[in-house]
Amino acid sequence: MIDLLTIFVLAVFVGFEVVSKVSTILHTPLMSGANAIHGVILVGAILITGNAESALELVLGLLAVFLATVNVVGGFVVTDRMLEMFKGHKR
Amino acid sequence: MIDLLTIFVLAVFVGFEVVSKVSTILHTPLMSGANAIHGVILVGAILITGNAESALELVLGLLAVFLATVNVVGGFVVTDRMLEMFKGHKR
Amino acid sequence: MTVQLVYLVAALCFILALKGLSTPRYARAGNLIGAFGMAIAVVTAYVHGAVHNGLLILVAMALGVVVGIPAARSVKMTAIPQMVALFNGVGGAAAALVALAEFLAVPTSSVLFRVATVLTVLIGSVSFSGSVVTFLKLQELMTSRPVVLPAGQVVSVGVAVVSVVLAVAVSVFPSGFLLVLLALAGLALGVLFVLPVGGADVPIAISLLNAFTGLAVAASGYVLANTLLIVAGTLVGASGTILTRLMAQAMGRPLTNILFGAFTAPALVAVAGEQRTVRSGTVEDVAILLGYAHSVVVVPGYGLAVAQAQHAARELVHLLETRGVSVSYGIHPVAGRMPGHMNVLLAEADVPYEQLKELDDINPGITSVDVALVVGANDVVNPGARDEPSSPIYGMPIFDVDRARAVVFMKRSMRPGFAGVDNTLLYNDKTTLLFGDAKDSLTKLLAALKQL
Amino acid sequence: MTVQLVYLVAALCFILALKGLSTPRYARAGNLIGAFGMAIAVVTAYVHGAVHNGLLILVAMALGVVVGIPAARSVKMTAIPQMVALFNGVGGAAAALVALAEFLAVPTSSVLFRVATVLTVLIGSVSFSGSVVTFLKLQELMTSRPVVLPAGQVVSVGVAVVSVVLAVAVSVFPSGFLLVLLALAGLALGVLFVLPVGGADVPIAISLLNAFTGLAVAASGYVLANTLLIVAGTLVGASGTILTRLMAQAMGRPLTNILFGAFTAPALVAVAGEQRTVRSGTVEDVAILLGYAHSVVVVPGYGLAVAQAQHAARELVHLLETRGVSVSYGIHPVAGRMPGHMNVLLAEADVPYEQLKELDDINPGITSVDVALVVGANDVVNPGARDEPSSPIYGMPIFDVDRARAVVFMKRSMRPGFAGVDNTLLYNDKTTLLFGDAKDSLTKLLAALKQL
Amino acid sequence: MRVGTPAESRPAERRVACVPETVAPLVEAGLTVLVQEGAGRHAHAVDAAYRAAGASVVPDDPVGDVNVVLSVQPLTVDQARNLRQGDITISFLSPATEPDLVRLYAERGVTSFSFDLLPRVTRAQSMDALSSQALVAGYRAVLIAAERLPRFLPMFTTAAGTVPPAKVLVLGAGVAGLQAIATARRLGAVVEAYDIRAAAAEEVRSLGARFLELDLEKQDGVYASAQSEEFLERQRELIGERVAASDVVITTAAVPGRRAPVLVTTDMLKAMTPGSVVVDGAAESGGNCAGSVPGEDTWVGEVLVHGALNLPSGMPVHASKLYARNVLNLLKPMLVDGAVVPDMTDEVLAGCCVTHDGVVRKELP
Amino acid sequence: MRVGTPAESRPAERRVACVPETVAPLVEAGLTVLVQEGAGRHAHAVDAAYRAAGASVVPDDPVGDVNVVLSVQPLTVDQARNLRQGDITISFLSPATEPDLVRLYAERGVTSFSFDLLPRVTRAQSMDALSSQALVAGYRAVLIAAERLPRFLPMFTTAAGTVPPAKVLVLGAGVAGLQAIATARRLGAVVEAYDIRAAAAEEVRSLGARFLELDLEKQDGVYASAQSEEFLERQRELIGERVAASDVVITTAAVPGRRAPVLVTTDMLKAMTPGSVVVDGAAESGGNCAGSVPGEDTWVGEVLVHGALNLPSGMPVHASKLYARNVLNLLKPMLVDGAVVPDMTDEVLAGCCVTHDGVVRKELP
Ligand SMILES: NC(=O)c1ccc[n+]([C@@H]2O[C@H](COP(=O)([O-])OP(=O)(O)OC[C@H]3O[C@@H](n4cnc5c(N)ncnc54)[C@H](OP(=O)(O)O)[C@@H]3O)[C@@H](O)[C@H]2O)c1
Ligand SMILES: NC(=O)c1ccc[n+]([C@@H]2O[C@H](COP(=O)([O-])OP(=O)(O)OC[C@H]3O[C@@H](n4cnc5c(N)ncnc54)[C@H](OP(=O)(O)O)[C@@H]3O)[C@@H](O)[C@H]2O)c1
Ligand SMILES: NC(=O)c1ccc[n+]([C@@H]2O[C@H](COP(=O)([O-])OP(=O)(O)OC[C@H]3O[C@@H](n4cnc5c(N)ncnc54)[C@H](O)[C@@H]3O)[C@@H](O)[C@H]2O)c1
Ligand SMILES: NC(=O)c1ccc[n+]([C@@H]2O[C@H](COP(=O)([O-])OP(=O)(O)OC[C@H]3O[C@@H](n4cnc5c(N)ncnc54)[C@H](O)[C@@H]3O)[C@@H](O)[C@H]2O)c1
Repeated sequence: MIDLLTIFVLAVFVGFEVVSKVSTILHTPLMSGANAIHGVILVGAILITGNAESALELVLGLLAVFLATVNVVGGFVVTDRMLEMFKGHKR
Repeated sequence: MIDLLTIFVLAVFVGFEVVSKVSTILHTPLMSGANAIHGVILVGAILITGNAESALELVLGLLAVFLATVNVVGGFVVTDRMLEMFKGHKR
Repeated sequence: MTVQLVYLVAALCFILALKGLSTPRYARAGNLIGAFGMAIAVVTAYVHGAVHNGLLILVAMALGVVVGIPAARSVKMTAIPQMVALFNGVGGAAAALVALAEFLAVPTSSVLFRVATVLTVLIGSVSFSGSVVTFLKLQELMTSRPVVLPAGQVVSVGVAVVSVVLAVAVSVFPSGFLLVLLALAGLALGVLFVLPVGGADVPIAISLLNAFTGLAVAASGYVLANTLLIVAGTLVGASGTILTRLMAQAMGRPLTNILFGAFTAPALVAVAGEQRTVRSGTVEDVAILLGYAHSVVVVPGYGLAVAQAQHAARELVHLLETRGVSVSYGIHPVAGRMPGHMNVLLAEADVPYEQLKELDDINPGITSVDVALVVGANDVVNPGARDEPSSPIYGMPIFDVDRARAVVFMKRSMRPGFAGVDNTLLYNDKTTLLFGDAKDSLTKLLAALKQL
Repeated sequence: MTVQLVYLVAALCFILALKGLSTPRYARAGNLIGAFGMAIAVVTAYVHGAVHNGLLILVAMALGVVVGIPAARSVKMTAIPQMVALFNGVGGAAAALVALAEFLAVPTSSVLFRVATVLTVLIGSVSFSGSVVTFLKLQELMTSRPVVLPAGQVVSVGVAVVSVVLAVAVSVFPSGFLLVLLALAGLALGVLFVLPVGGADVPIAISLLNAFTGLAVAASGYVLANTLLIVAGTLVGASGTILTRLMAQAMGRPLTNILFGAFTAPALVAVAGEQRTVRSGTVEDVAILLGYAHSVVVVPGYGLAVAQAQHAARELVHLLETRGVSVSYGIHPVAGRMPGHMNVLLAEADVPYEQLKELDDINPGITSVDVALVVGANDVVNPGARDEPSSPIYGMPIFDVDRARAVVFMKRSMRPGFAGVDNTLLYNDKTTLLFGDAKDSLTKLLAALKQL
Repeated sequence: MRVGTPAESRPAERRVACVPETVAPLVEAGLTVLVQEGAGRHAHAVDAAYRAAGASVVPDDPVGDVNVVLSVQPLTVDQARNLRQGDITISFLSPATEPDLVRLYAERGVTSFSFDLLPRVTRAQSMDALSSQALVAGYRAVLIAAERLPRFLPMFTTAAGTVPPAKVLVLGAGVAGLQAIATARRLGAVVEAYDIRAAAAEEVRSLGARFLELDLEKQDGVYASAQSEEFLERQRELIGERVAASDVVITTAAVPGRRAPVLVTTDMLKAMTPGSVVVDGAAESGGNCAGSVPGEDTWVGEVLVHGALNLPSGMPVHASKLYARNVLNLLKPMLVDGAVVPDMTDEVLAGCCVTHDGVVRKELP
Repeated sequence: MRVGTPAESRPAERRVACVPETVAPLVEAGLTVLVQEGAGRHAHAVDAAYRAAGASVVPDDPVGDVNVVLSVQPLTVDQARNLRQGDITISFLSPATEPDLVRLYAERGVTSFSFDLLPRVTRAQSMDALSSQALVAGYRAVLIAAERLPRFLPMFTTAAGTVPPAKVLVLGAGVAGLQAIATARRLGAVVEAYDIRAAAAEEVRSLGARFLELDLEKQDGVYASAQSEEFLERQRELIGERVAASDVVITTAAVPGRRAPVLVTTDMLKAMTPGSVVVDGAAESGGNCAGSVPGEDTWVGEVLVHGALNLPSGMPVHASKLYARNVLNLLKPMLVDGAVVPDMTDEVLAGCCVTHDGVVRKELP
């Protein structure tokens, strides 16, 4: 428990620090990238569904898997498109 | 075990990030401050000594306590003195 | 153990992804690393955790891919923010569903577990419904104006209180029904939270909801005792919070205005009717506007002289040129207070004569100028001189900077220029005001540009 | 649980401490927060963990305080680096002792545990002996020159191999005797590591040893299964590593030179004898030199004109002035290639006449000038004109910048000036060369100064 | 309709009211343009160039032959006698100094416009010949001073010692004064300036010069109004010390329609460093400096006083070019179908119209 | 020993070899200093100031009365006749143009030093009167051109249209040429320059001007050496087009001891814009520009050619101050116990010594 808390605290710091110097121009891509990352709930959804015992659980789990997948693939693809735009700019 | 590893990895990141933008002028104080912090081995030394069973352990532990204390108090005090010097600079 | 190690590697990938995404140079690589981390995590989870229902899961994932990729591919560049909002929303929903399902599976575990569940469900639902509303707003399926309901504040506070009560209740007495009620309350809260947020602030709200989803995922990590979810969710939560603050700062908006959008009416939103509003930007905004422009025209005026900012202007132009921006100076015949005032100053700063352009050089191509940077000029860019026969300065030729793609105005206040005439350009949508002494502003701008 | 929470808070304090210490504004507060965190951690450890020997521990700690505080208080500012080295060394020793003691107490635990123990002991001893040697060097109790032992490389490699073998051995067959041997090998390794490091590089070596100690502490955290030690040790290890790299960069030294000091001879060390060496610095070095000076004299010459660096020079001076540095220009009667060359240029850059000083204004007070910044001048600061009757320029009055506290030379190469005469000032100990076009260098310097 | 430009006949006038560049637009507008032979001589505008631009070059004075006369200086009384009812003249013309000419214009029903009276509103800036010529005057005043000064203006540090920068004092910071400040600064002098208008302080500083703050009331408005003799006395007292400390003094103080205020007295001149130079830009309207004679260098002790006489005329090419553009810009709104038809309800034209339809529209002394 | 300064008697010379500031150090060194009444008149150095500095002001020419004579121009033959064995003179003195005077000096056993021959070594820079006076000449050349040009030098964007910056071409970028470049740039002109010395290109650019790269060999060394007529012909061909494109040409090309090369021909002048101005800084040594007459303004078609005559003399206060310092710096190493004793083994003194002990030490024509 305390280890998880420690992990949480450290992750908060890493999250803060990593992002704190971002240039304004990257705000939106960064937001979108982070958005894709929280799609990791897909892992949770798979685990839940993989162990579902009732039908309700299964339905909820499958819905979660579907939604999380949309989040993940959509998120990474959109972010990449945005960044392509940047690459296109001269210099 | 894996939690400790996670903690380790996250701590590495925090350590990297927190320091990565330091201005040259603070190199020495930062080094000295970090030096004081690793004096936290004092905690370990106390725990060991507090549970020492053999005389050898006790001697080693007490020596460790002594040395770690020097590290801690000396480290923080020296750092503070250095920073005072900075404060003294006009502007 | 191996599974855990893979998760750890995935978490590492996510950290590196965020790190990459914060520097222009590595942004793309960062995104790819993130995707890689996600891939190995998902595969591992599937291989190791999909004990039952493996096929169904695959189908659900395939469906997700089929929906997600084309949506992300086909969306217009301008519609990306609402797309991000939508993806964020479904992520939140997924988190809430996961917690709900787990709760149904193991309803009678410890209080801590239930607290985590409650948090996941609540935050997940807020995030979902809030995101959907922002999507509707940005897609203009509903008004993008702030919607202030009658008694909106009272309702919001009410729903918030209900949510808290429900949350505490579920934590103490595990009950599926209450949990569903809580989810509904969360959905309402999300809607109420976003409704009063107006046009320009919506992206900030999205960012905040994004951070919320991160927290929901982290909480679900506790529910499932899964370190990866905890780390990744926390990362997103923390970085999203910081990012939200940065975005609010960059737009010059106090974050509280947005956070408590439901309770306080936003401060600077364009209100229809009489009172005209101006948009004042930050030095960073302007730096980006300039730094990523292709062509810039600098229009100096008397304020440049008063501020003795000629050297600073020259440096700025020089820096922009080294970035590949094409820049020229628009020298108006009566800029300043004596004939040739600008010439004298710019010659002193050693600006090459070739960069000095006149009305006839600039105006014909002005519509393809990305940014017109007006440095302490006023009358010489006042569209009233062109459009309003009643204006005392009607008939003076001006630089038509109102026809450029964007205008940045550097002056100290809203005071008019020599002619004492109000300048409608200050209230134009395209215009960003940078208040302060021109030399100060230019110096700061220079520093900001170097950071880009 | 409460104990763990306190440790978590302490860890948090340490993170904040490092964060604070990296910005001038919060550095002091950071240090205090660190001390606070340490205090609560130690008190908790004592209350909770000093089951036996409480009094003895108190006495040992009291002794530590009695030794540590006066030492830290009384040390001269100039001797601080060696003091830090010493504190670092005792920290390393403490870590090694803790691991040793724990090993003696529980010799037969898992391999992982033994690996951690071995690492703690090895790194701790290296750190201890290495720190002691750096202390001796800086305190000039031994030569501060790099000491290259005959066959030093072979010996170093040998000891390193022995250490690795011992480490593996102890990990596999727990043996107190072997562990002590390992500690001895570590001590030898530390000495061998630091001996070949020369004068200017010693601080970098200290920083690296500091990071080592951090790692030793982290490893001891595994040994004791104590999260606080892991977190704090890792923090110091990681930040120390980065810091070491930054320091090496700031001094323009490749880190490998220092890391493998035992194996490669350092590159730029002043060798006694015939060949004269020059010291070329980085823009950052010079920025610090200037930024923290009280008085600076800028001596421009023909190179300023060639580079057309007059505007850049003016900006630099302006920036220094806003930092509170008092700056003037030393205008030599024959600087440049025509009478009044510097006047023309500096007037163009709008340098106020009052800042232009002549030989008689500067030379009498030159010894109290902190930095003389020579921008593309050469003959006009050549001490040969004053000191060497055989020199073709003997008899020309010069700026006696060799008598200033420090000299920074900006030029592109080692080529002489108009008179074609070599300039001994370039080889002076006080002189830092900044090679490159004067305008480039000044622009970079400006950027670096703004970072300070 | 016919537009004509005579060769200037008043003394010391080397400018011309119409240059080849401004002929073309008039011809395009359907007017016939006549230019007297050699009118552009000093301005290096040769007859051939006028012809190339579409003008007819005529051997004699075209006045009387044309409907609109463009000139720099006011016409002579002789020329005016040749004008007919409805003819238009455009030139500088100060009613206060030319009352007879003005009366003659009115008698003959001539419509006369004077640049001296052009309202200084935003729209009229492109017609503002006072400004364009003052620009030239301010620039030339400094060149004249620098040429006569036995010292350097800029600072030089040389092997033979250091020469300090010259100190230049500019009194009156209108258009000419500001340009003088800018030019002196360009040449490296240390410049300070004074004006009684409140807005001048910021304007002076906006050129990087020092504004001399005197303990005197300031005036608002575009033009200075006449000052009382006590005021001027106080001003002279306060200025004295700064004049003595200067190597060059350039005066351009003026009050429209009045004698220029005397700001520099003989005593002040005597207190200046030997070899100093004063350029009195207001010499023609009475002089800001005691003893200045228009067009002449006068030694007062060891100080040289140059009385300016028609400074813009000393740089005829560009002065003419700017003036001719001002003329063209004034004419433009009057051009209607190949004719010149002034709209007397236009505030700008009304403001600078001296006589129209037999009426003298401004006060005469 | 006695040191004396006569009033300059050659025409067009307004400088003086000794100013009150340089009297004091000589008096302190134990010398008696005599200055002829009114010698500093043009340089605004009044007799009283000389007296205050410790000099005796004498009504008549002190030559013959003193051991050391300081002057700007070479003495006249009449003055030289009054000199005695061992007397010392310091002045400009070109053996090539004054062979008679030099022979007379030698006959009378006079030791004469000439600034024209001073070696240009580092140590001698503070004595280098050629440099100090060329500084003045370059500055004045631009002022003279600007004063005569009927156009602006700087660019102006005004309500009456835009005036482009003037184009200035400087030929010969020695000390005077470089200063001319700097001054013209200060006034806002667009400047380009040419010189045959290889080092000049960088020097010109170091002043922010454009260097005209011509397809001609470059020369090394401090001074230019004489060029063949073919070379000059090629040079003129290449330069022609740039001259035509310029509003102002300033020439300062010289080869020590030779006639100045002719760089600008009448044809080139005719191709220039009407109203352009050429200042020929080398007019006295034959002229870089065809048809220039020292001290006169000549019109060649519509182009004005000013032949410079003793440019430094036009700014006597500072020119004298710098010259007098050069003189003092040359004297300083000779001062031994209140006497002036030149050490002929000193390379600088030996280099600029024309006659000594009855011997003419330089070639005469
Ligand atoms: N060129 C001539 O010959 C001449 C002669 C006389 C009059 N005029 C008239 O002057 C006007 C010239 O137009 P313009 O656009 O150059 O000037 P302007 O219309 O007078 O506007 C100047 C602007 O600069 C701002 N400003 C003043 N000091 C500043 C500082 N230190 N930093 C930043 N901004 C500063 C002022 O706004 P804040 O106060 O809000 O900062 C003001 O709005 C025209 O109306 C023209 O007719 C021209
Ligand atoms: N003032 C006069 O009237 C006059 C006239 C003629 C001769 N001189 C002589 O000129 C000399 C003047 O002394 P000084 O100290 O000014 O000049 P200097 O001795 O000629 O030295 C100039 C230095 O600037 C450096 N430099 C050249 N271009 C540069 C660039 N773009 N960026 C950075 N550095 C650059 C050169 O070194 P790198 O090549 O290594 O960069 C050179 O060592 C004296 O010897 C004087 O006697 C003076
Ligand atoms: N259209 C426009 O907006 C426009 C165009 C050009 C000029 N102007 C304005 O016109 C005004 C002056 O123009 P001008 O140069 O023709 O003026 P001017 O020639 O009439 O007078 C010159 C200056 O002398 C000053 N002066 C008068 N008495 C003085 C005294 N006793 N001491 C010191 N100074 C004294 C005046 O204040 C004025 O600045 C300025 O305010 C200028 O900004 C306006
Ligand atoms: N002590 C010193 O170190 C010192 C001091 C002052 C000057 N100098 C050097 O003396 C040199 C010139 O001095 P100066 O001004 O007395 O020279 P100068 O008066 O003899 O000649 C002026 C210039 O004319 C140039 N010239 C000759 N023929 C030309 C041609 N056909 N076309 C174009 N240009 C031509 C010469 O190269 C020279 O630069 C420079 O190299 C300068 O650096 C050295």
